[in-house]
Amino acid sequence: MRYVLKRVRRLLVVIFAVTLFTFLLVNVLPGDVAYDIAGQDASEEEVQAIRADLGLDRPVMVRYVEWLGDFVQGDWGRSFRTDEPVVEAILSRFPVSLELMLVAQVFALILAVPFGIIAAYRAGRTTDRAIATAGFMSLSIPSFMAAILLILVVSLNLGWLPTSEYEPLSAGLWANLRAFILPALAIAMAEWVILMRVLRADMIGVLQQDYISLARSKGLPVWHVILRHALKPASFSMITVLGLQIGNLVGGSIIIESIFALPGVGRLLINAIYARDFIVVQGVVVFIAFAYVLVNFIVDLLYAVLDPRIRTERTDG
Amino acid sequence: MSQVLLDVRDLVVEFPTRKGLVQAVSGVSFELRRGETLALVGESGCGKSTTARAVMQLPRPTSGHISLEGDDLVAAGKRDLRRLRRRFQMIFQNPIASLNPRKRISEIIEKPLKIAGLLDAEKRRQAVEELLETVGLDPAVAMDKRPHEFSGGQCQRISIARALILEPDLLICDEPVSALDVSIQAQILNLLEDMKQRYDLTMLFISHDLAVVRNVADRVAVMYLGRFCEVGTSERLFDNPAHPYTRALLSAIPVPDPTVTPKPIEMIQGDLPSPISPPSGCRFRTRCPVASDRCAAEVPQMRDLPDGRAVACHHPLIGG
Amino acid sequence: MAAPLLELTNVSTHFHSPAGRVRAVDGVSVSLEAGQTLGLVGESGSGKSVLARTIMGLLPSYAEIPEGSAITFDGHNLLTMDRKARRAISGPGIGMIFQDPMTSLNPVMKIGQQVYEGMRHHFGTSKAAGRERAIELLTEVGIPQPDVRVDQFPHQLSGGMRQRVAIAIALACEPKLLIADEPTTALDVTVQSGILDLLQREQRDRGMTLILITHDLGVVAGRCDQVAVMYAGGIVETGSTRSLFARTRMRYTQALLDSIPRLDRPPHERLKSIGGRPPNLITPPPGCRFAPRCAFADAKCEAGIPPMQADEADSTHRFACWHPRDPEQATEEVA
Amino acid sequence: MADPTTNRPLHPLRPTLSRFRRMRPTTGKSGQFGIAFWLPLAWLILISFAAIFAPWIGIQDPDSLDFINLQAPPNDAHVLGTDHLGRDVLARVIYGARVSLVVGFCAPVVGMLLGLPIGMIAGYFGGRVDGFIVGCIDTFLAVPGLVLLLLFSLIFGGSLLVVTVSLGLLFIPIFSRISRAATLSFKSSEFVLAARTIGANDFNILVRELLPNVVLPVLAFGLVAVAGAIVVEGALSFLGLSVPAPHPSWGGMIAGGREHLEESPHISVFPAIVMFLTVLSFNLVGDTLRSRFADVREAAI
Repeated sequence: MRYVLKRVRRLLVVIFAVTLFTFLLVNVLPGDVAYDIAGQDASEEEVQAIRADLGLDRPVMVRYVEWLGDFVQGDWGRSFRTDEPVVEAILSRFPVSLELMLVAQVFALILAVPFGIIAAYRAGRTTDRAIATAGFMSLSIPSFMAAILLILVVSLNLGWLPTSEYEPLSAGLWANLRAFILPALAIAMAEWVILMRVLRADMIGVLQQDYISLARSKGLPVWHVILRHALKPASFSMITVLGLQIGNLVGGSIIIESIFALPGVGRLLINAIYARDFIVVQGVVVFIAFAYVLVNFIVDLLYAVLDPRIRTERTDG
Repeated sequence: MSQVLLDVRDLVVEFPTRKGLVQAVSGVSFELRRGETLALVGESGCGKSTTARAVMQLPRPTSGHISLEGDDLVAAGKRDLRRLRRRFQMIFQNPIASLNPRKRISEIIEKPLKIAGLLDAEKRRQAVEELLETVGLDPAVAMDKRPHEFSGGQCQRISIARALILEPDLLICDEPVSALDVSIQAQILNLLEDMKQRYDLTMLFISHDLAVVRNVADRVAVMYLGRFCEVGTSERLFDNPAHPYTRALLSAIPVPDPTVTPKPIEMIQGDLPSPISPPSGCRFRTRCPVASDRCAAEVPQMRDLPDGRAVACHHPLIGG
Repeated sequence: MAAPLLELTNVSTHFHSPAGRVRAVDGVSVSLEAGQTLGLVGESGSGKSVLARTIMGLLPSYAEIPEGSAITFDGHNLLTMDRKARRAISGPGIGMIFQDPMTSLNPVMKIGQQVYEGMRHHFGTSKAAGRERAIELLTEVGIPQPDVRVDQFPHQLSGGMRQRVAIAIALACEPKLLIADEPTTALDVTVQSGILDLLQREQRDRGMTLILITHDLGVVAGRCDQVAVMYAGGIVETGSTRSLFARTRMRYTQALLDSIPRLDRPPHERLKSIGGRPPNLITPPPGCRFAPRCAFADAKCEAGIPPMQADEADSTHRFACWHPRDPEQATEEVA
Repeated sequence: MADPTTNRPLHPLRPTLSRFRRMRPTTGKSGQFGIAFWLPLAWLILISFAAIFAPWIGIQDPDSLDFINLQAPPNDAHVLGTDHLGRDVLARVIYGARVSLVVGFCAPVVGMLLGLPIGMIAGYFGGRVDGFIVGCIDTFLAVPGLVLLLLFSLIFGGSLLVVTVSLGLLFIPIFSRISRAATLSFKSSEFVLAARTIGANDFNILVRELLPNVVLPVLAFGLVAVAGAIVVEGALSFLGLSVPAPHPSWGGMIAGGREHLEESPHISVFPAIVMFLTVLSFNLVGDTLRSRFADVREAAI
């Protein structure tokens, strides 16, 4: 329990630091939103009026403390442009981003786990090298390029999965899911390789351990040794990386969301950035950071469940 | 009798760990006379290496006094300590890990001179060459190579050269031969003996191997869970142990002679007690075959026996 | 005389490396009768552990066993069997114990499961029965509170206790042959004797055959019937323990015995060290592999590999040396 | 499987056998690099050469508009065709390489120069210093890199310098993590202890003893980071937030061809292929060198 409390404290510190960092970045650096709102023809007085109206004429730290006070009460402000409450804007778009990232990670895992195991088992041999080469090629396709290629090949040339509009889950599971297949594939294109390589490296290390030799000296079949003895201890780093990737769920899908016109948080963010709608940017960045830190926190706790060494050490302490 | 070179009084070393404060060394006192070799023996976790490192001030001990011919090492400031370090040097257990893999042998051995600001480049090179020769390596071959091109035994020779280049008074050897094969071990032990004569060294020798200790030491101190059990000359202690733990250790050593049948060791089987909450009174009592109620109640103090050794036991095996 | 339980004929194990072929084990022949204890002694790099892994079938993929090698166990040639039949021998036929109990137990699997897993696979034992048997075995190997320990993980035990668990795992399938690869090297000396006593007791009670691999001649002396000394990939001397120690013939064996510091010798006695270091196994010396370090070597030793020959007094005591030591003579000067 | 001379498919080896591990057969003969190293290296040299000498190798002006040949497929006049404004795709790809390569090389260097000392200080001194630095890194990592880049380029405007420096800042956490981990692993090794026993001070230990060991894994990651930097720059220019139009960049070209994918895929596909090959080459060369470094280190320890 003490361990969990310690982690929670750390989590709060990071969140606090992120809010401060973002606030300063958005507010101290040049580029004043008042000019944008007022338009190019506005007089200096009009701009000043807008600044006063938005409270931008006061010292930055005062504004930060005020903003933080509202923030912890759930009032993240309203968009300068659409007047939509930031919290609502984020929450209404969050499920789309979450679903996209989960589908993408499922694709990535489906590829990474079997190939990682096979590559580790055949380390240094032709199979391993073939998987490594395929992995490098896949890794070298950035997600935006993968997206273009997938649209070109799958949608335009083959005519499968035409680039479809996003449908909410209420429109049916398939209608909803099919809009995610290509974007998730584009994201998974690089991510499976990262997972695969982490798993392969750890798996090779584990396969060299004496306890694997011991399991084999019991006369157990190879697949049994790999799946029952080696996979669990070899997957810890992969779970960490998976956590980092899921935690990065919005940061990793900004471009994909805009290419495939998915109404997620990433698209909200990029539109807000283009529109210099800084109150929204601020809210979204803090939200993303929170999600990231939270997922990592969960992964840490998950470790304790998976690894008995950590579990007892921590309960003992 | 020759003069005392190193005097250690009431040495205590504590480490914070996740599970609590560990007292690795709990009040150890000993002195080391010029030209003498004192061996600290004991099993893993007994605090022998920690004691050696505390003497080296790496890290500084929690409390106690360590004086090297009147210079108090514990009280010495950073700068003074750095100057004093020339006089006491150390060699480590893992010969390969104790040499920086990215450096040439000549750089490794001359570094102490460089740091101490002694001699010019030409003279330093000369000194390194001479010393390499002395420890049995061909300078022409060895100088420009890197550690991974040498075997464990050769690396240990290099370590010895590095420790000796400043001509220290005291050499602390922390398990210097336990990572080596038997045939190489003998080479290094012989070399250490030669170096001791040649450089007039005083040695603090840490080992878990009693046979090795028997060969190198004048006096032996047996440690268990951070405390000394028994200190005495190596003949007396080995031929006639006074502390039950010393006897148990000796009885556990396999003898390379098929006519000797191994005897069961005279010690209660079981795990070493936790150093976080050691047993009350005598720390060995939980595994001691002759323990009594008194052993649980009262910490046995070091006392001198008529034959000149000291033992910390309520029921010593000899000399009551 | 009964057929030996294990017979190695001209067994070699080579590793492929960019630098060339490493002859880790080279032409080893040795046989072992049921119920005997063989001590396999050698320094690091002598090939003793690789030999154990060759018998156990645990070699890495870049290892090669050249043609002409044969390992016969209980009437089967282990090197030519199909994989499934070979696996059926691991466990009920041959069991193995590894050097470091800190790494030889699976850190994320309960102790009980690790003990009964082999039984479940080979004999189809149920989980409940397996757990019961695991508790019995843990009791037998001297683990206190076995009913609690059975559901714990390895890191909750000390090194000595873990090695006892490893022994219980190896014993679970009632192997005919147990290979213990340096089972006490990683342990403290007071723990070591307990483990060796346990192994010896189990060997005697079960009529098991035991191969005890060690670098410590002391361990072998008191506990083995037979000894084989390995140097640079080959067996250089083998025989009954008594004869080998009393009538040491091979120069390397003698040099090794001489270089050990002993409790019954006076302090500061100069040790008889062996100069140099073991040869490179990619390009080993053409003749006797010990010749470059041997005080008695001459041109003959450097030119030709000495054949195995029998000792005059005991034909099972065999050694490979061109200039064997005269066992009747106490000490010898360098020729 | 009846042939005893074949390699038995028995895989794992144990730690005591690890001295043989570095002898594991690698591609090709010892000391040589395979085709998976030379071919990518050749490509990198070719593309760098073309980028550096772009004005003198007889390609067309990347900004000149050829209104007769709008969206022309590859032909004699335009080897890789033209884009929707009739600009030569080949010329734009080569000029675009200048941006990618400059950012690709410089950003990791910025990250390394700052990240390496930060990581080493955190790892070496530990305690509060480490806690503070790790906290800062965690905070920095919690804000998605692309978001930071977008903010920077909005605030400072898109220019080669801004993109390079801000991307370089993004690499600081990664490089400091690597150097911190390496420092931690070497810090307690006996050779560092040995340096202390001879009276070396912290600075001496950090620079003379630790740096030569820490710099290897950091450099090994460097080439992989180059590949990463090219990808991120591509993403930025894809969003139009890198170097301003009409200056050619690979990401911008891929984005520009999006509207015409169906009828003229070559506008997007050619820059995509060139970018893919370049990123792949850096990954392959980096990986080969890294495994070579790792071997050296393994042999050394």
